[in-house]
Amino acid sequence: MPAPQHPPRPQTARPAASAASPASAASPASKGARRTRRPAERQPSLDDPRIMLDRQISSDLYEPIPPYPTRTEREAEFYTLGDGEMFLNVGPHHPATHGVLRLVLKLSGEQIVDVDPVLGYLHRGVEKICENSDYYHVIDQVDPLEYLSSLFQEWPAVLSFEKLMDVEVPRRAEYIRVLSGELLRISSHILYMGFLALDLGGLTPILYGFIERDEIVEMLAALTGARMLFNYFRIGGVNGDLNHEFMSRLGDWMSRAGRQTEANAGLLNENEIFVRRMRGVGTLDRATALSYGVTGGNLRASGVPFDVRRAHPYSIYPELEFNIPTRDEGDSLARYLIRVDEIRESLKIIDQCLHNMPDGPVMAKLPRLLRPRPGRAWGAVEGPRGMLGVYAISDGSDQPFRFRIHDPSFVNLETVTTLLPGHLLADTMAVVASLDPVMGGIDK
Amino acid sequence: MSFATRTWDGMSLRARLLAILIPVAIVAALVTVGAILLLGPPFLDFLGANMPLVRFVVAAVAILLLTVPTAFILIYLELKVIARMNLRVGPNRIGPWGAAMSVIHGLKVLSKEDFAPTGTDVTVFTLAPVVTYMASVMSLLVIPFAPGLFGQDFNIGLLFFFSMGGLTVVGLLMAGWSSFNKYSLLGGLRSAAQIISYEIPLTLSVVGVIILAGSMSMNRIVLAQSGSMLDWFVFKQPLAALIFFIAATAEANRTPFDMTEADSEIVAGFATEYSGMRFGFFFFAEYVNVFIVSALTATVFFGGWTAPFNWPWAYNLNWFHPLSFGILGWVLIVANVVLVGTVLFAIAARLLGGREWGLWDALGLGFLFLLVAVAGLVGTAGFIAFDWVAGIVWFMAKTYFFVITFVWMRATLPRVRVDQLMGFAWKWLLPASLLNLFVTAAAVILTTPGGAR
Amino acid sequence: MDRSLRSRLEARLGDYLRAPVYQRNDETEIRIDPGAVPEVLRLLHDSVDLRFEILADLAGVDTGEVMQVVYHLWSPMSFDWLRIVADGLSRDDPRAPSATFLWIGAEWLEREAYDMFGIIFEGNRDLRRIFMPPDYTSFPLRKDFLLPDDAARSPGGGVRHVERTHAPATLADDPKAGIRRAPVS
Amino acid sequence: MSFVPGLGIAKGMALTMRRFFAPKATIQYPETAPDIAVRFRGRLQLLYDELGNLKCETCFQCAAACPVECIDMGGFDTKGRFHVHWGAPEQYAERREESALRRAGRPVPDPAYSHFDAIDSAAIDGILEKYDFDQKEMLAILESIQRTYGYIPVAAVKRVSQVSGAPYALIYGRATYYSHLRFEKPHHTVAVCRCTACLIAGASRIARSLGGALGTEIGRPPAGGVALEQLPGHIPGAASPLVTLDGTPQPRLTAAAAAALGRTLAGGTVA
Repeated sequence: MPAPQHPPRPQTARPAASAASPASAASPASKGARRTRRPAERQPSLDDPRIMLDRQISSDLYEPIPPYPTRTEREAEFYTLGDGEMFLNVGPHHPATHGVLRLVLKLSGEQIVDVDPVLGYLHRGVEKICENSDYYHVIDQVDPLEYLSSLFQEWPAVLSFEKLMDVEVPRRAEYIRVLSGELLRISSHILYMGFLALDLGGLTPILYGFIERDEIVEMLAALTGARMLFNYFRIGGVNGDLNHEFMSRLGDWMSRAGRQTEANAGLLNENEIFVRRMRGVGTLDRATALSYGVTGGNLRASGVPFDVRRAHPYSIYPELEFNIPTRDEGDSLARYLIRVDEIRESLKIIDQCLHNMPDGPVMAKLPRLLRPRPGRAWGAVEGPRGMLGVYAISDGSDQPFRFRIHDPSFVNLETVTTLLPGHLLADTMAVVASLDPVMGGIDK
Repeated sequence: MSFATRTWDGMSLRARLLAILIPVAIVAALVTVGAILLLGPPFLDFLGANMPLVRFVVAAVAILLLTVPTAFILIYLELKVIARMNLRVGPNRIGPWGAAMSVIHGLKVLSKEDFAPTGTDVTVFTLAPVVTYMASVMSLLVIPFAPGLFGQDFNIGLLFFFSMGGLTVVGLLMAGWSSFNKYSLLGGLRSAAQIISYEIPLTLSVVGVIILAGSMSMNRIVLAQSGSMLDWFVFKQPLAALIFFIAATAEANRTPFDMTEADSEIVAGFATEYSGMRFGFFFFAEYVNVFIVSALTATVFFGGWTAPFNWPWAYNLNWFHPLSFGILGWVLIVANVVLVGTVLFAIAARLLGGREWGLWDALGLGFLFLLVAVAGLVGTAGFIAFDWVAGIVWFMAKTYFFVITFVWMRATLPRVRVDQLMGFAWKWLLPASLLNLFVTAAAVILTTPGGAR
Repeated sequence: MDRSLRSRLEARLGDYLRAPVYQRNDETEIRIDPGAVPEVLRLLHDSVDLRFEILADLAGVDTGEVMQVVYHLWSPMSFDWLRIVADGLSRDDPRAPSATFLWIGAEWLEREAYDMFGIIFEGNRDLRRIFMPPDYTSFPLRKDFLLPDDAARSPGGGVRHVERTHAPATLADDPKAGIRRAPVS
Repeated sequence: MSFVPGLGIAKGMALTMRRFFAPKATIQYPETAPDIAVRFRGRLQLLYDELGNLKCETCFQCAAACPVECIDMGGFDTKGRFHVHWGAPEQYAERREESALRRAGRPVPDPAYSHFDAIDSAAIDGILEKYDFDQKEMLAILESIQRTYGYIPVAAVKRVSQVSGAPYALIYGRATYYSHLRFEKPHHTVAVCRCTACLIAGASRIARSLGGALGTEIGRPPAGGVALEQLPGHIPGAASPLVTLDGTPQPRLTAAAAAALGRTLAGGTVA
């Protein structure tokens, strides 16, 4: 089969300035035809911050929010103001948007009429980078995506690569993966409770949360060597075996974990102001949740008991017995209570992992240069925020041909467009915090 | 180059300073002496003539000077208490136990540039903090700190207080509207709605007390509660006290109701565009508000400067004639006390502290303990002798108790939503305060003999 | 490997399948024409014995010669993941019917596929760029994407060695030409 | 939610007041050092083996692989020369204003000092232009640099990495890989033209004798400071067995005369 003869590049509408290069972009792509092109002189793009400075500050300082003509009907419908309505930019630099999320709210008074989330402020092109890096490097690239629980982002990548390479993971490695994963799930949920309370105005829960999380993260640092971006899972196992320091810290933490979490949760569960702010706010009914493809705690709060650990068991979850907390109200309070129950479940899982942890190797035998068979594989895992999926296509080389990452917060955040209209400005914080979006995973 | 410039260039900085300051000091001294000699007597007559005006001016100046340290103390108190409740330690690096933290805050805010961003209409923008700060400071004028010690005893004291409370709303609205920022606009409008709708239950709840005390003058109210703890109005008007406390939290924009500066929703509310000393004024105004509201709660419901129990036996320090020792005597006493005290305390420190205290450290520590001991001694003597000292102590104790409760609520409670805030005020507090008013009035009419006519 | 799922799929979608049902590990893959996407999804979602009600993922794929849209579905009736590959979209003007009629959540997934590959989904109400700045012209994840074209125009353009102006234009003379790559079907 | 409205809030307040008196979680950092796990990989430090010599051998793998190009290092290479290679950042030398360096706490290079001798880079730009700044032609570029300068000066490699944008580590790796590329300036360069005319006239015999005299061959690193090279092209109008010494063509050389020339050049060491 001759090397794929590449058809000429589609004529993308490029501003005239950069077409000054001698060889036009659509030159016949004969092999070896060298493109001698000078870098096109810089034509300032609308995104360039310097544009704002030299543009003369006109008398009518107010400028419509999208500085370009609207392109789709939804955009046109959103960016036309009714009487008494105004646009309010919540983000990307705002105390309560988890990371760099920008919500353009159309407000009439304090009532939200419509929401248009704008994403991309944290887009690093991880999928493109992964296509140019080998299989070890990809695991490293995937960590900063869902930075609050990066082990869960490594897990689907490793699962899909193991399916591509048909690798058998030793049982001890599976147990260690579940153990460290569940620990990280607890720390992520604790932070969730803290941020939720912070967005509603409470100062103390976030600090109790960080104290608790710090203990867990120190423990994982003893095991994996890192506090946040672990790079600990490998294709066919994990990087290092359990060591004494990790076990002692874990034992000491487990002894008072239950009591600590109950006290912290108690501060919020019965607090009338907190409950009044959360009950009945941002109600996501079962049908809408399913049609949005929402997964994780937000879906289970709307009455659908879908948890990848039970719905599509992977690793050793079939052998562990734990139940899936489900509620039917589907409002922010239900989402919060689901997370509190999940912490209790995870504690049970960690107990079981510790009790029947098998011996044996922690890493399968693999050649140093990983070249999986050409083919496709999909690995999915239940993260703290929902189902994390990776769709890897390999072309037989040591670099993935296509590395697609599905992040639960991406679709969870999408429900904001139906949940918010009708509520007040203050509810934006309650609803967004209860959905628990992590912008790293959303913007990839 | 004349002789002067040559020497001037040659002089060091310190020398130059002296060369300037000494003549200025001499001239100033001469002028003051001349003024006292020439203008003295007519000035004193003038003062004598219109004493109330002088009293008002002195009181206003005293209060202005009082608020800044109070705000500092409150800021430091809040930092430490909230930190302690968050299982943190709070500021402990600047000054002993972080005490200079709020002073540093003040200096930092002073040194920051306060500019008016484009689009704001500058006059209203600059005046807003002045109005807010002035309003909250002026309401201190009315509060009786001690039996003789109060700014101005209007007979409409409480009314003056609430009108000043209303004035802060004008300041917040001016700030919100003029800073050309949607968040500030929302913050300003929220503050207007909140304070107005909580002003009514606040005032109504106090009317019960006014009926009982028979007058609106704060002094009279406190005197009405003199005697033991049982005479305090909080026991006569429990519902009014509760309503007053809740409405007061909303008045001071404190935690469950801090909608105007809800940092997680509308960034910093009305104060988003402010920086530098303008923001400093808002910041201080908030803490002075907390102090005033707790002072008012203490005065109206918890008997201001009255002691919770009346001392059964009379006591006074008439047997002590301080002047009999004369100046020389006093000098000797002070010298001895200082020397002996420091040495004693140093030895004590060395004995208890063990090895780590060197000689000089021990002496320093000894002197510190001596100061504390003397202050305590003099304080108790004053407490026993002068009723206004006792009054201040009790007043400050009760006020700071309420300040700590406000800080405690800020550490624990989340924020209420705006519509819940409004609903609570109109649907719950207002009817409750009306009911309380009705019951009190009925009780007064029934109990006073022949009062029904 | 869910044998019964294969039989049920062949029974329900017999004439839509372009290739035999491919099953490996715990995934089942079927290939259909882009045109048939609405009927196939409707059938999979509504028929009683299939009931694929959760859209796990919607991804664009550029295989060098042809564009594909890949749907991953989950159903309570089968323990396999179902992968539907809508194959054969042309590279110059990739068009595919939108899945928003069944799953509203597909709107953003399709916006991302459009933003990254330029695949136009008919029926998506809000098909605009989701990650890239609005005035970005080319599509980053396409195999023939040349970063300098756009990096040169961006404020920080041409800085990183990945963005050097003289990167190869064609897939053939890839700087890592030495790597043996099998064609991806 | 208990039925008494204020109870939940009261319980919360009670908890905070209890925590007011509880022991605090703050670690006073400078006074008490945090206990970092043994396996903690966050420490950026050079590792030493038990004998105390450095494990890192400046192979620049990490500098080349770092996605954000934040690794810069320097080290001694096998020939004992200290090369301060800044790895990726060096290629944007022209963007490294002094203020950025000073802010980053890095030593600001004093333009006067250059730990490698400066060269005029006009020739290099010409060479790069000819090869169209292309990474894959790096070997040809390096060879042409060696032809023009007689050796590959470090400044030249920096210039190439700066202009073409290829990572310095890559160029340095390739330069040291090939034996015929050399970093030191040879005292003399003897170039033998091996075009067909000269070969007929006996150029290969001359080359062999010269090689024997100098102890090296064409394409081998120079021994004793005299480099034996192949002339790229026949200088038009010169005699057929063309041998140039440092660029100047020698009169009609026979094998024996060439051997004598070689010996004299090598300072008699070879004999």
